[in-house]
Amino acid sequence: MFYRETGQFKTSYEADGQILPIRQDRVALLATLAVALLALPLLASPYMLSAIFIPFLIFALAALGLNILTGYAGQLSLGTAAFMAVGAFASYNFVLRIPGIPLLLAFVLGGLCAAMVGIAFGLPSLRIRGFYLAASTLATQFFVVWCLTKIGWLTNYSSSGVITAQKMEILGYAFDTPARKYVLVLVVVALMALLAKNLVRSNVGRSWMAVRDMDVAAEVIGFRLMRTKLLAFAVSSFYCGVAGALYAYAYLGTVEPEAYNLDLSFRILFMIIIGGVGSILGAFLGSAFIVLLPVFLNILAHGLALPTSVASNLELMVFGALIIFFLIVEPHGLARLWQIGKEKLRLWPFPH
Amino acid sequence: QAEQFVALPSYRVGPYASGGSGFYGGMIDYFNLVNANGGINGVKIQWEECETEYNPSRGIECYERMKTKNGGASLVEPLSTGIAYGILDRVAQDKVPMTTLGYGRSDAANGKVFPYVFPLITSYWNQAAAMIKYLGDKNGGMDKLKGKKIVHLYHDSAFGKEPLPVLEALSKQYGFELIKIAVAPPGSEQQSQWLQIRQAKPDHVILWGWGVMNSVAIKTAQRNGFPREKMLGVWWAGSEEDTIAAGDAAKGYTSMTFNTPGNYPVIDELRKKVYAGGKGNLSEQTRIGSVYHMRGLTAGILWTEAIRTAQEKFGKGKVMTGEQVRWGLENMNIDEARQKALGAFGMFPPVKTSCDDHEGSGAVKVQQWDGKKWNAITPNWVVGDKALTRKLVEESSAKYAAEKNITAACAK
Amino acid sequence: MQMNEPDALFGATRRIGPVILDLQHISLSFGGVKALTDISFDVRQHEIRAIIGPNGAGKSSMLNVINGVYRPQQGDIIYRGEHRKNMDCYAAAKSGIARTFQNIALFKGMTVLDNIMTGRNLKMKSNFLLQAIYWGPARREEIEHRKKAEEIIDFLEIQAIRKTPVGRLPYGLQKRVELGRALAAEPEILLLDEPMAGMNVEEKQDMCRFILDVNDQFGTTIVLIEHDMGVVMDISDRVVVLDYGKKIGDGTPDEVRGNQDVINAYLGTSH
Amino acid sequence: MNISFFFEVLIGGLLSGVMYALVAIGFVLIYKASGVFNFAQGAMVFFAALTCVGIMDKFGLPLWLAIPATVAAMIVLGLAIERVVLRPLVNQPEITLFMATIGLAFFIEGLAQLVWGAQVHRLELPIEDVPLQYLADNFNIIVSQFDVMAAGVCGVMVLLLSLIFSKTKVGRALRAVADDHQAALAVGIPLQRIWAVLWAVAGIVALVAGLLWGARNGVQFALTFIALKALPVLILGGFTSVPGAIVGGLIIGASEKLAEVYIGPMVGGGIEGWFPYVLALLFLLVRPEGLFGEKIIRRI
Amino acid sequence: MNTATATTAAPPPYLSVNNIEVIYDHVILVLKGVSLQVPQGKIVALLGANGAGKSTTLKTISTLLRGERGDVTKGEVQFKGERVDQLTPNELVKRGLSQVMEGRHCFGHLTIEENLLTGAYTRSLSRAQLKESLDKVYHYFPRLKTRRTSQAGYTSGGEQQMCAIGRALMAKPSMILLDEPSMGIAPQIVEEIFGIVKDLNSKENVSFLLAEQNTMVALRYADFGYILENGRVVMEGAASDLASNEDVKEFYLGMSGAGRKSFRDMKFYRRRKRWLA
Ligand SMILES: Nc1ncnc2c1ncn2[C@@H]1O[C@H](COP(=O)(O)OP(=O)(O)OP(=O)(O)O)[C@@H](O)[C@H]1O
Ligand SMILES: Nc1ncnc2c1ncn2[C@@H]1O[C@H](COP(=O)(O)OP(=O)(O)OP(=O)(O)O)[C@@H](O)[C@H]1O
Ligand SMILES: [Mg+2]
Ligand SMILES: [Mg+2]
Repeated sequence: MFYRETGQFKTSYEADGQILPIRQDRVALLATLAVALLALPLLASPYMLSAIFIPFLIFALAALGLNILTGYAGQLSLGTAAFMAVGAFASYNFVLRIPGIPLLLAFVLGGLCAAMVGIAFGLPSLRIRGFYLAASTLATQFFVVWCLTKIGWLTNYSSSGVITAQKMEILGYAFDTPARKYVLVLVVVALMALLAKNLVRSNVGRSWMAVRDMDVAAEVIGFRLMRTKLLAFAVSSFYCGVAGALYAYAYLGTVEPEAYNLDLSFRILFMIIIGGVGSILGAFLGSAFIVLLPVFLNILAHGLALPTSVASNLELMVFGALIIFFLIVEPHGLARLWQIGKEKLRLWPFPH
Repeated sequence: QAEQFVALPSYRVGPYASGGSGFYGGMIDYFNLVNANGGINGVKIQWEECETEYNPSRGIECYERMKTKNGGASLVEPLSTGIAYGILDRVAQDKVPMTTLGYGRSDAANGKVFPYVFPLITSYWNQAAAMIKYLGDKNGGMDKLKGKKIVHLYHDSAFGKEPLPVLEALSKQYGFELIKIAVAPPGSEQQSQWLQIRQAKPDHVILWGWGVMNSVAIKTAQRNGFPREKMLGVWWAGSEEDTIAAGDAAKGYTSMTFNTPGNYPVIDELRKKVYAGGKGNLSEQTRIGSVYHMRGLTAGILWTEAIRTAQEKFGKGKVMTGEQVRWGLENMNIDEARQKALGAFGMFPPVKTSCDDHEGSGAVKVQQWDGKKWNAITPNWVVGDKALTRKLVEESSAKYAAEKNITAACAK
Repeated sequence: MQMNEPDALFGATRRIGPVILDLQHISLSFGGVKALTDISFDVRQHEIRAIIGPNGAGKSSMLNVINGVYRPQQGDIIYRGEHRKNMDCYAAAKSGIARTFQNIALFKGMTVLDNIMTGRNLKMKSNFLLQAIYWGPARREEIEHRKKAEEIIDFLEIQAIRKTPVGRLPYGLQKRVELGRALAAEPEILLLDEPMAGMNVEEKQDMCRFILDVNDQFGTTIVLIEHDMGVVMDISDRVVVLDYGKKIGDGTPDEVRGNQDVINAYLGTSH
Repeated sequence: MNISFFFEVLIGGLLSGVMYALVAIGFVLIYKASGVFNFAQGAMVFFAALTCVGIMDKFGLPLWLAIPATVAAMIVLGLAIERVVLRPLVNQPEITLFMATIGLAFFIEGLAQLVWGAQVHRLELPIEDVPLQYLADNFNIIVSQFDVMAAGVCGVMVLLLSLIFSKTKVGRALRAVADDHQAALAVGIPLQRIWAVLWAVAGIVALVAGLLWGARNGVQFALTFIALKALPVLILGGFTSVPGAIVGGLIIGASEKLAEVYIGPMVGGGIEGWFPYVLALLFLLVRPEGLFGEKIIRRI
Repeated sequence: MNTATATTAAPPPYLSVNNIEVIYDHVILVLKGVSLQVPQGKIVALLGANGAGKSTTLKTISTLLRGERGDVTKGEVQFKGERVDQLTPNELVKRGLSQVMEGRHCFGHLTIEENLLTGAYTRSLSRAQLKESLDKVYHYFPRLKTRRTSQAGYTSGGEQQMCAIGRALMAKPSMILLDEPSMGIAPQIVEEIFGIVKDLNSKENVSFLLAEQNTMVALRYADFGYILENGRVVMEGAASDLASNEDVKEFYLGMSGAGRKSFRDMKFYRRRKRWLA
């Protein structure tokens, strides 16, 4: 009974087109944001901030990027980490080689570099579809990491190909504590999530979904496949690129190209599938799931006092089993579960 | 009673589980032994493991979770380059000393720039230098290297590229031809590389490999008729895991190591006091004394010695803080006499650290696989051109300091 | 739009204009299969032109040729006086040809409203950066087009399912949504491929009314494929009959009904 | 250019390609049967090989007894997967099924190491991995006799499976299933049983691949990675074709080796990681469904 | 109609659906207690507007609902006196119950002939018997024969519909669920299809449950009819009774008192009068 939209009538299309048409949702979101931005940096422990919230947000951003490509535009990609790597290494080089460049600008430029790589590797998607395309995107993954290890200039000729992210400073203000880093990441991610939400609910988003659902029909209606797909690749890679830069700057610090390996690509993919393909909220839920579950299982296994090798393997098995379980319960991911939950609440206490 | 808490972000699943379980098993076994013997001046060691899956992101989470536990972790060893990089800045901030035994940044040997990082015993650069030294000796003197062909067959990643500056400099100095051949990770297929090697007819092949790449290299060498005796692996290519997987092909294969294979009183004691009581960490007792296990034991010894050293300065029988342990790590002196007392004489080279030298040794041995086990084939510890590596350390750490705005200075 | 008011309809007069689309000697084959053989016919402005014929006669293929999904091996298409060898999808859409499909081709993951909005994409001008910020022109544009889409939704009486993902709708409603999507483009020519398949009489009546109203109200030219002879004979101005890829009849409904070839090939004796 | 060296590289590549094909066939089987891209194939290869040596080590059984025992284990695994994972996911989007196989991969990997431990094992097959003396002496070309045997095994398997698919009604039913789960159910194809059988067969194929690769590289976790080598083979040959897997394997194997030897040195080497993928990608631009894959029908 | 067995006593229901309730996606309640019976050897028509739940009812019977995330939360289905709602579709087909799904669902990559052959999957037939069955289908649908080697994905809509019906016939069922068989089919073929239905019904005693929008034809051929509205049965009766019912005439047959009205003359949108809701 407490989740009702009764009495809330939309008097204009503008109101109806809002991101969250129901007042309760709006209030809840704003409250969450306020807590995340104001309370958490003060209250949460540095551990929570630097080991949970920061990676959670960064991965959510990358998942958002992948979701644009896979969830909205329907192009399954296994090369997310490569785009992240491009973003990170490009940002590093911008900061290194253009003295005094504002950090955020470097991130944006890094993202743009990733977008360009994305466009280049997106070109084949005009002809190749489905799993054929997915497997082909591995080319991106391996090629980009290979380039980063081979081309010394990109890593400033460091002997081992490792880069060290420069200090984060914006307008003279150093983002060096977990809380500060967290706030920076949060603001970037929240803003970019908003932009993404805007995109997917406007014509661009519809063009992506149309191409995803039925590309021939989309063409007949007047969407141009090439432009639409490449734009999806570009925007998605941009998001991943920025996420990759944040991953390097706000999380890892010192990075080798290997940090952006296939494993990472897969983790991001899990996030969107567990969270919900084609849902902005899903990227966040999925990221939370993938970041938190292993930690949770790990703590649980400790509590059971199992021998560590048994515990570790059990952890992995439970993780795999849970993925399957969630897919069976709801193939459309946590975001859909959430939605169904709300629909049920709306009907509650009457079953139907 | 207070206990000295240390953090073990370990990995026991996934591709590197075999190494991880041996190494951390060794560390834990040693801690159990120390505790069974009454601890370090009465202070027991308390540890916690956290599964990282060798994944930097999870490793960082583990580190962050453990670092504040039980009054704060005073030591950490991730045994993974990626994780070590990920917590490199953090350990300095949190004042939790990190050891990286035989991996990680070679330039971290400079304690002025990396006060909290300890690439103990030997780094990649010193190893590479020692390899060339060994090959020179084997050929009858460094001058005999002139005109020889040495293949550097390497894992195409940061790890494999790390020794290149040293090898290149030495190749110039001694006039041998260095042929670099990369193997795309993970390296489960190397036919083309070995055909290239066969074509080049080198005198030696340095195998700078990791994981499955090693056994495949050995196997493929056999398939192509390349003598295993001419192969010299890094210490990450010199464990039972590498040779057993390669089967009979591995007979005669040589590799570097910083542990002399063999039996030691400390291992006997371990069997008696730990394994006999069912508290052993390895599930298969056959692996006791294996390369990874012994490397773990070594790490355990170094840690306890560092804590002991710190206690001597800051108060015996007290729990040391991370800062204090750091001091201990920086002022260790495990000479032969101390090794004897520990029942580990010759198990690893003598270690003497200082602010300038967080590595403390740089000496290694060469071992050979006889089909069943490893045997040391250099009676003495081999040390390469340390002046050269020192120069590289200085240069590289200076660059890092510049990028990070660090003023190099010894910590107090 | 007040099409629900009958008075508005009585007043409208239908004026058939000049030829707007002329197809000349179109031949199309797939490998060995000859889908269309030398077919010529024209479509006049404002008229309702039906294409009928037995299954596999090539009706859908004909529509696909008109809007550029298939490229005929031979023949000419003259659209609004312009000669072309073949159309391409985008150009066709751009120049005002919209269509519905026999096997519903809605975007299954999207809501009814979004599906209809996609029909307006060619009319939307703001670039993606503006859309990302969703401020100023982009927002105004979105709202303006939303209004149009809502008009269509009202017109087709599908208000209640506005926010339902189309994949969940029953077949008949999906057909209606598809019509809505085509209408949203405000097309000059509307190609309808069996819009009434899977509907009962009552729903067909509604659909006919929609089609007639669109035709009256906007002067939209309509090319219609339908197997329900009642519908075809009642609402079309002229009918083309195809059989095995050949044209076997062309004319007013009455002419076609009387054509012996057509009776043999398609209508059978019962009509 | 040295001609005999060229041939050596070529032959070595072709034989490696056969080894890739061995893994690719497992993928094809599953894809054919359900349109699922089975990410767990690598894990199954690992699981099979590890179970086999595990049985030998723990119970001291000889190889010829361990193999049937492992076959039984793989069959049980196949049945369990069908019952627990696939049956509830009938008619779901491909990406969901794909994801489920990823979860499965984790589960199997954890299970394998939980049961058999994490250490590396050796596996000796009766045939040794040494050069064929005859060729080495007379032509100075080195070809391992092990590879020749592997090629033989692979050939037999391809032949057998192709026959099953082309000559039985099951083959046709499988293609039907891959097209449309619902319709396949509606005509009475016993989806569940077919899936169970196919996964069991894929498990046995994984065992063969696991034994051969395990004998070559040691039985260790890294066996799961060879799936990455099989993917380009798969996209080049077409996801749905068993002969495609072997042809794709030969092409990929030969060209990747030639590229590494002749192009690699120019760009710093190590190109084997991405070269096959780029090659397959370029190839797909010409034929988007691979060499022998079913043409993707896009029609409205 | 099978006159030999026709007696005044109602034959035991061959297929009976008892009070089923179906929910899609855990929240969308679609069937709200539907009950219906199909006696052996009869043709029963299921009528109703778009979205009434006809297809859902048929899918519930054939247990194909599971694949669409639908759940049967209440009620049961009996076929030949046996409860079948827990069986797999394969077992149902073996027991003689086949479904032709709405929207064709041909196997796009298989040729028409291969599509038909998969239809006989559950029967183990000799080559000759198979050929015979095929010929029978080709006899019913000559158009299919000319297209037999084309991939179904590339055939026309009507051809696919014929293929789907033919495929179900290949299983030689004793009861067929037909979902909108006439959709997209040219008029004289529609007649033929219903002719086939009648033919199978009278010659081979096959029972039919057909969901059909072409009410006129459906009621002409059926023995009995149910009208579904919003997931409930709102009317049932002998086909002839339904055909003469004024409401049915008005809404489903498009006839007012004065006979059939031209589609062009419909000046109003229907203000739907409903029995319920
Ligand atoms: N997979 C599904 N998920 C959610 N809702 C569904 C699904 N399939 C059908 N529905 C809903 O169930 C209701 C009944 O659908 P059904 O397809 O059974 O109708 P129908 O009577 O066959 O209509 P039509 O004549 O148009 O085929 C519809 O309101 C539809 O929205
Ligand atoms: N893309 C294609 N590839 C191969 N054959 C095709 C293709 N499209 C259509 N055909 C064939 O061309 C013929 C005409 O098909 P079309 O779809 O135009 O028929 P139709 O008149 O619309 O029939 P229906 O009333 O059954 O929909 C059919 O025999 C069909 O098999
Ligand atoms: Mg058609
Ligand atoms: Mg229906």
